[in-house]
Amino acid sequence: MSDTYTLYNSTVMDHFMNPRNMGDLKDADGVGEVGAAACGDIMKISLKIREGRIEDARFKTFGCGSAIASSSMATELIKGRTIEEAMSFSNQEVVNALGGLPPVKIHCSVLAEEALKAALEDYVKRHPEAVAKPESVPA
Amino acid sequence: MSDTYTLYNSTVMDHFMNPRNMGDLKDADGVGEVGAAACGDIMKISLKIREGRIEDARFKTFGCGSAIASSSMATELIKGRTIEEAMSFSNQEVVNALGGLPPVKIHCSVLAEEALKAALEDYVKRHPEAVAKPESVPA
Amino acid sequence: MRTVYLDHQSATPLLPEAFEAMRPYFTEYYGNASSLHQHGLRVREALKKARQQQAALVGAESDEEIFFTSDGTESANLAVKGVAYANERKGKHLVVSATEHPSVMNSVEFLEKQGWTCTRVPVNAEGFIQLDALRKAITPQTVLVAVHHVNHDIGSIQPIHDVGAVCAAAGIPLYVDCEASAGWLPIDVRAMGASLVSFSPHRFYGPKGVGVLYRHRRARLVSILHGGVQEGGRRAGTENIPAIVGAGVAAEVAARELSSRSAHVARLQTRLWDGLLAKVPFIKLNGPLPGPGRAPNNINISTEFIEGEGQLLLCDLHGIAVASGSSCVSKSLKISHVLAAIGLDHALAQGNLILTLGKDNTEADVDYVVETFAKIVGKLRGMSPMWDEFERGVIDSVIAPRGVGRSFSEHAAAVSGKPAH
Amino acid sequence: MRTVYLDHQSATPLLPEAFEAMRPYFTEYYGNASSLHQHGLRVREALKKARQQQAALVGAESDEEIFFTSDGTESANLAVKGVAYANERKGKHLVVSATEHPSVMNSVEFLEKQGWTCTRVPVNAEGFIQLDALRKAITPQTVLVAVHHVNHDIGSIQPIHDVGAVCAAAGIPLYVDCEASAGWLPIDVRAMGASLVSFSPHRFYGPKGVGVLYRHRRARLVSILHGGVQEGGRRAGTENIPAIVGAGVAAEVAARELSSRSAHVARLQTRLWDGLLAKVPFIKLNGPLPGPGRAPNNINISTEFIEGEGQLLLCDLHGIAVASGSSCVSKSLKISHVLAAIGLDHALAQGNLILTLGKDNTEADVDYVVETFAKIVGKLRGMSPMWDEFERGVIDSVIAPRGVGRSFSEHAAAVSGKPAH
Ligand SMILES: Cc1ncc(COP(=O)(O)O)c(C=O)c1O
Ligand SMILES: Cc1ncc(COP(=O)(O)O)c(C=O)c1O
Repeated sequence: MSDTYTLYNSTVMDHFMNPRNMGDLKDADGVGEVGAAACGDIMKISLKIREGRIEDARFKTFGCGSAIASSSMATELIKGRTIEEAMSFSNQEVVNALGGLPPVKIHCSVLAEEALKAALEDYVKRHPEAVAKPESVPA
Repeated sequence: MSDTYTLYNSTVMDHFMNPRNMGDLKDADGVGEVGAAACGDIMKISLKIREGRIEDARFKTFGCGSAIASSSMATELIKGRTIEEAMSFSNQEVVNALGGLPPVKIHCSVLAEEALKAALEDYVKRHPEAVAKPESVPA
Repeated sequence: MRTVYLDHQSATPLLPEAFEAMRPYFTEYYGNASSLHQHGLRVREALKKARQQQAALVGAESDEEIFFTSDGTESANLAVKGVAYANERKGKHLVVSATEHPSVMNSVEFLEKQGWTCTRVPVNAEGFIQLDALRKAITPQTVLVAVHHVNHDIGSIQPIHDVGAVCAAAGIPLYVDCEASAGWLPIDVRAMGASLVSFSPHRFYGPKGVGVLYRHRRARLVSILHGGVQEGGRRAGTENIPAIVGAGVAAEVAARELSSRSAHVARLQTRLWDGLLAKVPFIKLNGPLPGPGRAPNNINISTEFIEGEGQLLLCDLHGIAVASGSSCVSKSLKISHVLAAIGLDHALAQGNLILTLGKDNTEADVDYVVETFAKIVGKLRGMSPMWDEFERGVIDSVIAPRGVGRSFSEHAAAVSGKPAH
Repeated sequence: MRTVYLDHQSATPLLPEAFEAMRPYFTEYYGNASSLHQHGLRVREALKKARQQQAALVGAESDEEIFFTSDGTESANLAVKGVAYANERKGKHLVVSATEHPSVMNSVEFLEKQGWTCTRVPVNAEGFIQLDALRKAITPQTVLVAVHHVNHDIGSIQPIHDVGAVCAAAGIPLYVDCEASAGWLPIDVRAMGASLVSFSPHRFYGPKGVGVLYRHRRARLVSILHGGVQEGGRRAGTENIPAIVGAGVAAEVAARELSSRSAHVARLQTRLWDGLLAKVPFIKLNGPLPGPGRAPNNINISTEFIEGEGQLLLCDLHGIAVASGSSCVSKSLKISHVLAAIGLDHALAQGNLILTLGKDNTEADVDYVVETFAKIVGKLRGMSPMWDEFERGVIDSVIAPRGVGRSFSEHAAAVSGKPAH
């Protein structure tokens, strides 16, 4: 890629060409599929959760290069996080980790955040006890 | 002028660069000076008339290349003509003899016609007998 | 890696002979055509010759009917607005086909804000204008009909002589945007019955920086860029002489080589579509089949279950340059209005790719593209939740429905909470 | 025969290094900047660099404030109409100086037909805008003030910082046409307080086919050529990449050499005017004296009793390329509105000649011009009835009146039966 011109920066291109965690998880604990009304992209994230922590994550994406890269990066970032941590995950993390996205493509990172949240919600629906928060400290 | 580009054709350029009959006539029999309101050009034609015929003509012109060429050509054309013939002189003769003028410069030839007519009028004013037309045939 | 340029609708390389013709006009014959001295007069002659070359390409009666602008967009703006403003007192209604280029569509929208009205005449599924609807669209207030010759996205060749006949019968000037046809299809402005015709030499190996507008000497047209009296007072601004000279050469060469170039790309076009159809399941050709109804250099496909930008980027990484009408590719996040106008399913519009051939493409290029594209589709489908869901019978194919599962659009609406269109 | 090019306001030769930079973009890097593949992405980088080069020349904060158009005329049209349309709801009044270039004047006239009103602020006899009149011209409906930096005909450098202060105090965006100054005088858009600045690299050894518009990021501006979303949606149409690249190089070189180029032409300017004044009786310099009030490259003279086109043609036949603001030179048969605005006598306006110096002119050039011009004047005066009438005391001189005879204008009116103005 030395003298190749790319639409996105090298991190984004790398995640587009060599996506991490691409695929589905057999027996996923939570699955979220969301679509962007604006552009028509669709993203699906599957989670494996053990002891309140995201053990594994996979994605599948119908969308542009930055949508694929965003979902790849999002699954990388959230692996190992607790559900609580993951619940406050923001698209800005994806953008930062990717080293930036073109303004018109920021919504791809939002879609990744939404897919993750949808997967978490799915998990919580199936495991309401997971968010009982017995140890939460009063604010 | 071989590989020189010119604004006007070679006849016009020749008459502009080497004007014929430039100057004034001492003891002219008729002098006409006219101005073009449109562009501000001024043209003066002096005539020497003997026995009802234009024996000599001179011009002076304040104006563009085609105005100078038009007056040069007009004086050439009218030498030797009778007053009657000269009275029906038209700018089109100048245009034709010059091999054409740009559309926006046609008025220069009109100015030449007007200068000639003014000179003839001046002559007639001084010599009313010249147009008594004793030999004119009834129409 | 093989590199295959298949985006000739976006740009073409300059002909070497056009470049050579331009060269002296940069540093040596640099005069301004408005100047009355040597430097100006010399380039005036060049300008006249260049006008004659464009006139010859499109069958104009006289070089005085040719006006130079800066590009196809400006020519389209000048045609639409210049005729509208010139005929303002006569009426303020325009008629355009629904699949005109944005330079026409957005000019019309601008005029709508200024009090004009416009009827957009629909096209059928292959992109051909509906002549009955055109006839009905014309009113006593109509001052211009704009119908392009060839569609830039899907290659449909409009029945322009019929359109011309309709306009002639109604006595309305016709403007034909020939940007996607000039240099590739024969154009005869008089046979078309066109009052205005625009095109851009950079689409047929001429330089960027110049557009052409033909105007029949009786068509009323006023300037839209105001200033000096260049171009007979219809286009102010210092003429881009080198580009105009190069464009003249490109027009001359295009006229000479038109039929061989067209035959060449037509052969490749068929090979390309046949190859893709054989190698890639669930693929659709948008626009008419290769043949008399379609420009010989354009292939527009929709590949189901995957999105266009990803296809484009992977093609590029394999040395293949293509375009796409997908919403992800456009800065406005909207799919090409042409694909919408032919009623293409949104899912298919998303998976859109535009491949435009040129004189230097070869059969080996085409074969490489077919082979590579099949692999790219495999890779992207492997990543696509839609392909997986199609395989699991959750959603159905639009191109070859099996009667199992809901439609992509229904599915997309369900997961996004909003309709995908 | 010596050839001396003294028409740098009309055109300049392209810098060889700019040409070299452009060369690969014709045949090799021919991509369209809108394309998402290699060919497009490569030229995007070139485009960005070219924007930075223009931004640096005029002190713009960011390359995103630089827009490329096709020439200075289009930039002026975009500035005037683009701001007017963008602020239509706020008000429909414009203020311009009386000596703006036709690209501004005629844009304003077009808007007047569409319901805008405009105040033309007078200039004094040297061509400087009258600041009091400017202040008074601004109304609550005013949405734009347009004052050029340097006048193209007579070289007056406007008190642009004062103009900027007036506009800033009133809160009205200021558009400064810098076509006649860019590359020759330092420009700092921020110090000027300008919201918009236009110029054309072909005036400082860049290529034709590209104009520049600087827009402060907070200034409202809408597109006037509609179509695609090029140039941030403010100028549709395929970018003229080779010209934009060459213009970038020209801007960089101009920035580097600005002070030496200016000092060089300023020396020649003084030599030229001093020489003419010494050798040619009844000659007048129009505009300010060489010095801080006048662009260093411009000499504008009126030679009494003879007309401009003849002077220009004879100069050309002696290898000297010049321009003229005489009515015989303009296609409209009108004298330059600038000469009218400074109140120049019609007779002097007729005898007008514009000489603009460039970096490659030499002292020997200037001396040749002075000597040759004196001869030309002699020849034309020999042909002029006015010179003769002046010598005979029938008419008087405007430049150096002797108190004998009527004025040229009175005389012209008498012989033409109509006033000469
Ligand atoms: C049909 C059509 N018209 C107009 C245009 C605009 O032309 P340009 O890109 O030269 O501004 C295009 C450009 O692709 C086009 O395809
Ligand atoms: C002051 C000024 N503004 C605008 C223009 C128009 O620029 P262009 O010739 O690049 O269209 C000119 C041209 O000479 C000019 O002198």
